[in-house]
Amino acid sequence: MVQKKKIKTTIVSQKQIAEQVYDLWLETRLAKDAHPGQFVAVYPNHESTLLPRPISICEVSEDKRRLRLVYRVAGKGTAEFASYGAEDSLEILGVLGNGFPIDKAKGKRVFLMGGGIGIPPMLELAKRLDCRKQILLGYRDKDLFLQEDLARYGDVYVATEDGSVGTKGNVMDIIKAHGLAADVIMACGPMPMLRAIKKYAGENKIEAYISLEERMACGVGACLGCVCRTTKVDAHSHVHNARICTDGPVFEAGEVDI
Amino acid sequence: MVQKKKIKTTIVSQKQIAEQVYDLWLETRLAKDAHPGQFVAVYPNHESTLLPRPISICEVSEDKRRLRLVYRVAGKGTAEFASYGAEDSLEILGVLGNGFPIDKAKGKRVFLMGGGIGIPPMLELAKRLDCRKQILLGYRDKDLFLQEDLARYGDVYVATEDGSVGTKGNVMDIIKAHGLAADVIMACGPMPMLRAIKKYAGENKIEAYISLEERMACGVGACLGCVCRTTKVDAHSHVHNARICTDGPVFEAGEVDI
Amino acid sequence: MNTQVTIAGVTFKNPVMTASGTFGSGMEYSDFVDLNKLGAVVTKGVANVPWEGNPTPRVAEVYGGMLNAIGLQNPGIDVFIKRDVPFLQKYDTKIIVNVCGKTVEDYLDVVERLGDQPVDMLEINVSCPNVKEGAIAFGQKPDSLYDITSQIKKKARQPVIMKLSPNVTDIAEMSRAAEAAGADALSMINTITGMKIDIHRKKFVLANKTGGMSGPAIKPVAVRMVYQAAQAVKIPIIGMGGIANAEDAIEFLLAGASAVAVGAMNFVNPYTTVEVVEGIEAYMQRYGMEKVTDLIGAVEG
Amino acid sequence: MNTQVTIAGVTFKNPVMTASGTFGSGMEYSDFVDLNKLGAVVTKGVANVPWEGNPTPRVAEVYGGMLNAIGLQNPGIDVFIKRDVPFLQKYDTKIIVNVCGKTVEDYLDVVERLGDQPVDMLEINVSCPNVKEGAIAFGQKPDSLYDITSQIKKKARQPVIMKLSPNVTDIAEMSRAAEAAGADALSMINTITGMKIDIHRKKFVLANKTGGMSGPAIKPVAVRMVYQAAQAVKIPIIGMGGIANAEDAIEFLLAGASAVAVGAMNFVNPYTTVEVVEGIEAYMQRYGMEKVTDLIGAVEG
Ligand SMILES: Cc1cc2nc3c(=O)[nH]c(=O)nc-3n(C[C@H](O)[C@H](O)[C@H](O)COP(=O)(O)OP(=O)(O)OC[C@H]3O[C@@H](n4cnc5c(N)ncnc54)[C@H](O)[C@@H]3O)c2cc1C
Ligand SMILES: Cc1cc2nc3c(=O)[nH]c(=O)nc-3n(C[C@H](O)[C@H](O)[C@H](O)COP(=O)(O)OP(=O)(O)OC[C@H]3O[C@@H](n4cnc5c(N)ncnc54)[C@H](O)[C@@H]3O)c2cc1C
Ligand SMILES: Cc1cc2nc3c(=O)[nH]c(=O)nc-3n(C[C@H](O)[C@H](O)[C@H](O)COP(=O)(O)O)c2cc1C
Ligand SMILES: Cc1cc2nc3c(=O)[nH]c(=O)nc-3n(C[C@H](O)[C@H](O)[C@H](O)COP(=O)(O)O)c2cc1C
Ligand code: FES
Ligand code: FES
Repeated sequence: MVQKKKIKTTIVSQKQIAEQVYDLWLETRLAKDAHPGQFVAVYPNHESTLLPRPISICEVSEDKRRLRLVYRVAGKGTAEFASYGAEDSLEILGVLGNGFPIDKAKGKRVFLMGGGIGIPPMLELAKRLDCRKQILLGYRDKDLFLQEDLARYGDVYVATEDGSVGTKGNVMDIIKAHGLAADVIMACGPMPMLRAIKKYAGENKIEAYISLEERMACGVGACLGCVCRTTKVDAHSHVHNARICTDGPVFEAGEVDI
Repeated sequence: MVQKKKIKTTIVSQKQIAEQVYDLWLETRLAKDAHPGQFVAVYPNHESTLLPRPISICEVSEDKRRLRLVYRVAGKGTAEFASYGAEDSLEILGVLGNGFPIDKAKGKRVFLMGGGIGIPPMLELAKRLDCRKQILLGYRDKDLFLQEDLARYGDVYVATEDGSVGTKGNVMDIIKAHGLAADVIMACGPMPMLRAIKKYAGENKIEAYISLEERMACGVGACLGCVCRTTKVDAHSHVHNARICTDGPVFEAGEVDI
Repeated sequence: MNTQVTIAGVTFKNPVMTASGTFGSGMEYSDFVDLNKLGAVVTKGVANVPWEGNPTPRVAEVYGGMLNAIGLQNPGIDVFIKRDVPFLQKYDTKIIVNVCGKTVEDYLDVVERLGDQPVDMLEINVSCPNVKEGAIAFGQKPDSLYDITSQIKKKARQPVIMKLSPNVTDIAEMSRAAEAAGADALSMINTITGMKIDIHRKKFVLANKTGGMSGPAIKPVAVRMVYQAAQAVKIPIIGMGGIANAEDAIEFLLAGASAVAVGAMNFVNPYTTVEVVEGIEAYMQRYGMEKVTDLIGAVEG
Repeated sequence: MNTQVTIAGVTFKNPVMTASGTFGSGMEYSDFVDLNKLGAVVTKGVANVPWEGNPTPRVAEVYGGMLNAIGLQNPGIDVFIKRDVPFLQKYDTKIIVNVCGKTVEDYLDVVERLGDQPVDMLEINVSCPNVKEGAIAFGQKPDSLYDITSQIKKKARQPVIMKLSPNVTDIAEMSRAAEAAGADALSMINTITGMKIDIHRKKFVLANKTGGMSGPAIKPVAVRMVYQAAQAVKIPIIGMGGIANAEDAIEFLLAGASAVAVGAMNFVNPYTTVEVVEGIEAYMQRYGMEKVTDLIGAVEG
């Protein structure tokens, strides 16, 4: 396993790409080892907000020297990040978590499903998967982001909650509306979406890999803050708890009790 | 009385003028009402250090739109201030305190005595006093600052603790060494210096005005953090305590029990 | 939109007050804040005679807050009645006088003197960690608290708020003791005892060695105590401890406070009190709330 | 320059440890820190059987710190002995095992199982605010603390550190009770109970409602308690609470701690422990100090 590090990075560029959604490129040697589905933890500089913010890896530059993060301003930490521009620096801890199991998709029909701010990790995943990719994206409204980037790597289908673009509804409605099918699902998004995917995958006997979220403190598996219920006794904890930051964030849907 | 305000100011320029000593010009409308001996309270931007730092007014620009502060890096707050440059902003509260009683010096022979980081307030004072000014400055060593600015407004005498420049010793030694005399003293500096001045003034029946320091929280007279012992019962507190931030920082030496 | 709250029969135009000892008697902050906009001004603690307080340094900064060991310096009730009460009467705000003492008799003396004064409520400080005698001792044992509260209630002509100390094992037990003794309301928290050492001089930063900690750093402890107290008693609670903005104030209301007070943050931003008033209104507007009282204790759990 | 400290006969290469529950059993942080450089690794609390802990969210951020309500999730003593002890044995550092339980018997069970293990000391957590049964109840009453301490001392083959709660009225009294019952050392402080409410969802941020507060925000309270305890007892004290750097650690030593532990700040800066070790050395060098023990309790007052 690659050693985790906390290092200072320099912002290469940052721009807003949708309401409250920012697109950030960082120059960092952590990029070299970054896998889709993994994340970094970004430290606010403000001294009142000490804990690092977990943000998924959205994209790795071709030269593997830069990381792209796409995030929504949700509170004090992300608002601070959004205030920075090129040349400013940010400390990050990474790379963290397990990432999506790319080999499981080889030669299969795959759904990449992203809901809202769960869409960003789908980009690097789409780039690395070598198979037929159907990319299902759910947004609130017509304020889309990243769908053009994703369209370069597969067939993109969009759903919006208000029906202003694509299918009205969520990513599950896309499957119905277009009569799509797949052998493997890889997904990230809000909990109701992940629950629906788990159910769908179970009913259709499809392998599904979902990326979970939880409040974190350490990001490295030490504090036991970020657990999720597992269906089996977990190897590390010996109770029904896995640590999302180290055992996840990506889990086989059947393993977790969500 | 002029109303106190907390406002955002912009740094016009900052440079280092001696070891750990910084010379800062701020653009602010508070400059208009600033008197020598008064101070402003400068707020760190870091959220771990919430209290404002009291810093004396060193100089007011001719157009009364800028304030000069000269300060020594003593801890976290001043270290933060020293990290800023032109265009950065700082919040300040001001103007605070009473200032030196300029009218008391009119036509008299005056000692302006500054020791160490007590020297800065002597500059604006020297500019405004209309009388014969003997300016006695005490430094640790030959790393002098502000003595050239001051030389434009009176006769400057220097003492250094290590004897590397001027009289060896402190400002009191200058009086002896040069056989100087005065009718009024206005002084700012470390407590041992102020005690010596109080004693000297008492023995020689000279009016002396000294500027005191104490840890502050509010800066406006509300918290009662910054008191000094007074010889008479103070009008506000009805005990032997005056508030340095509002009743001072300048006191007639005989009024305070130091 | 109705921002009024009523505590023990006294109606405040809004639930935002000043925390005792951080606002003088309002005079010093009237440069910054229109006192007419505040629910109440709570004055610095006053005793029966003038107190000198502790030696300096009396204040120290700590991460996200400060320590103070003022030691309740005050000019005594005579001067207070002559100077501070008339000053505050000029404003359209409620007056709450914070009372301190070394013995029960000291407290009773002040409470009696205030009986015919135009002050709206009395806040009894039995929780100052910075004076050796009296004060906090009354606030750390349920039976002492019960005793002093009932004696004060017998003498007081105005409703009585007992100001409780956070330096206790069980705030619910203390709250119940004060309620049982007849307190009309509680306020909490006073400062948490802390210490700072200068590692280069190897000396205590405060002359008093320990001081009371306040500011944003203590807020989670204060919110927890307000919640626990609100679960334990029926009388209203005035919440304080680290309030810096309207969000913080609303957190206290949701936890069960009927009103809130701003303390150390006045020093950091002298406009805090009024910004809290305006921020609460903006929040009510945003969520279409009609009465601020709907927030009190409204956390779901 | 000698950075060694000896506590209850155990000699540590330096006075810097990890605070229980913030460092796992060292494995997770061995990516960042050379465990050989630490005075000791103090492990996450372990019970006689596996514990699931509390529901999530278990952590929340607060100003200058955090709340946690992990609820002592642990794999139980069997797994611990098989996996964590052998892992730590590979390093040249002392091993202190933190022990938790719901009943006195639970604690005794773990203490007995550890009797023949190569661990250097036991730290008994009677101060976790996040579990309903046991734990903190033992740490908030002097007689319960006395009782559990003496029972554990009878069974323990290693020196016993009692880890005290800050959620008490009088830390000196608690310290004396533990000392009288035979504790070999004390550690303090565990977390201070706090609460955070999400004002937009009107819900507690933590599933457990309350959580234990840690981080820089609590340091002044911790330093004060260490000082008060050190004045009250003769046994050594391990100090913790908000230590972020060597200056903070030295403050605890001056207040009377014989060693210090770094907790929540590991999450903020995983290199903190080693930076504290190096910073203490730099301070000793700067002031020409030969023994780190000269710092212990050396504040002048
Ligand atoms: C593995 C993982 C990957 C993520 N990837 C992304 C991403 O690519 N883009 C994106 O916009 N968001 C992502 N999130 C969510 C993101 O971490 C939160 O939105 C962010 O931490 C909010 O911080 P804040 O300071 O703005 O909010 P505040 O509410 O001020 O944060 C307070 C505390 O709560 C934590 N917190 C708040 N919301 C969340 C949340 N949803 N999940 C975890 N912790 C939270 C913060 O980290 C902080 O410790 C991810 C979360 C996880 C767990
Ligand atoms: C009326 C007045 C005028 C002053 N004018 C000047 C000046 O012109 N130039 C200058 O260099 N210094 C001046 N000082 C001293 C200056 O305020 C302190 O050096 C500064 O506050 C240190 O802050 P810090 O964050 O760097 O140190 P820290 O030690 O990190 O500060 C911690 C806390 O202690 C307070 N503090 C520390 N030292 C002092 C001190 N000596 N006096 C008052 N509070 C202190 C800080 O304000 C802060 O609240 C003045 C002080 C007073 C009271
Ligand atoms: C400088 C200072 C002086 C105080 N004086 C008093 C006092 O006289 N009486 C009292 O009951 N509380 C006093 N307090 C406590 C505050 O009223 C308040 O309870 C506490 O500071 C917590 O609130 P905060 O964190 O908003 O400051 C004082 C606090 C400070 C900081
Ligand atoms: C996430 C977390 C888990 C903890 N678990 C334990 C534990 O299992 N046993 C224990 O005695 N203390 C536990 N603690 C308390 C710490 O050991 C320490 O006493 C406290 O956090 C104060 O130190 P700090 O401010 O440096 O974190 C835990 C603290 C945190 C933050
Ligand atoms: S965040 Fe600490 S274990 Fe996952
Ligand atoms: S600093 Fe508050 S009274 Fe002077």
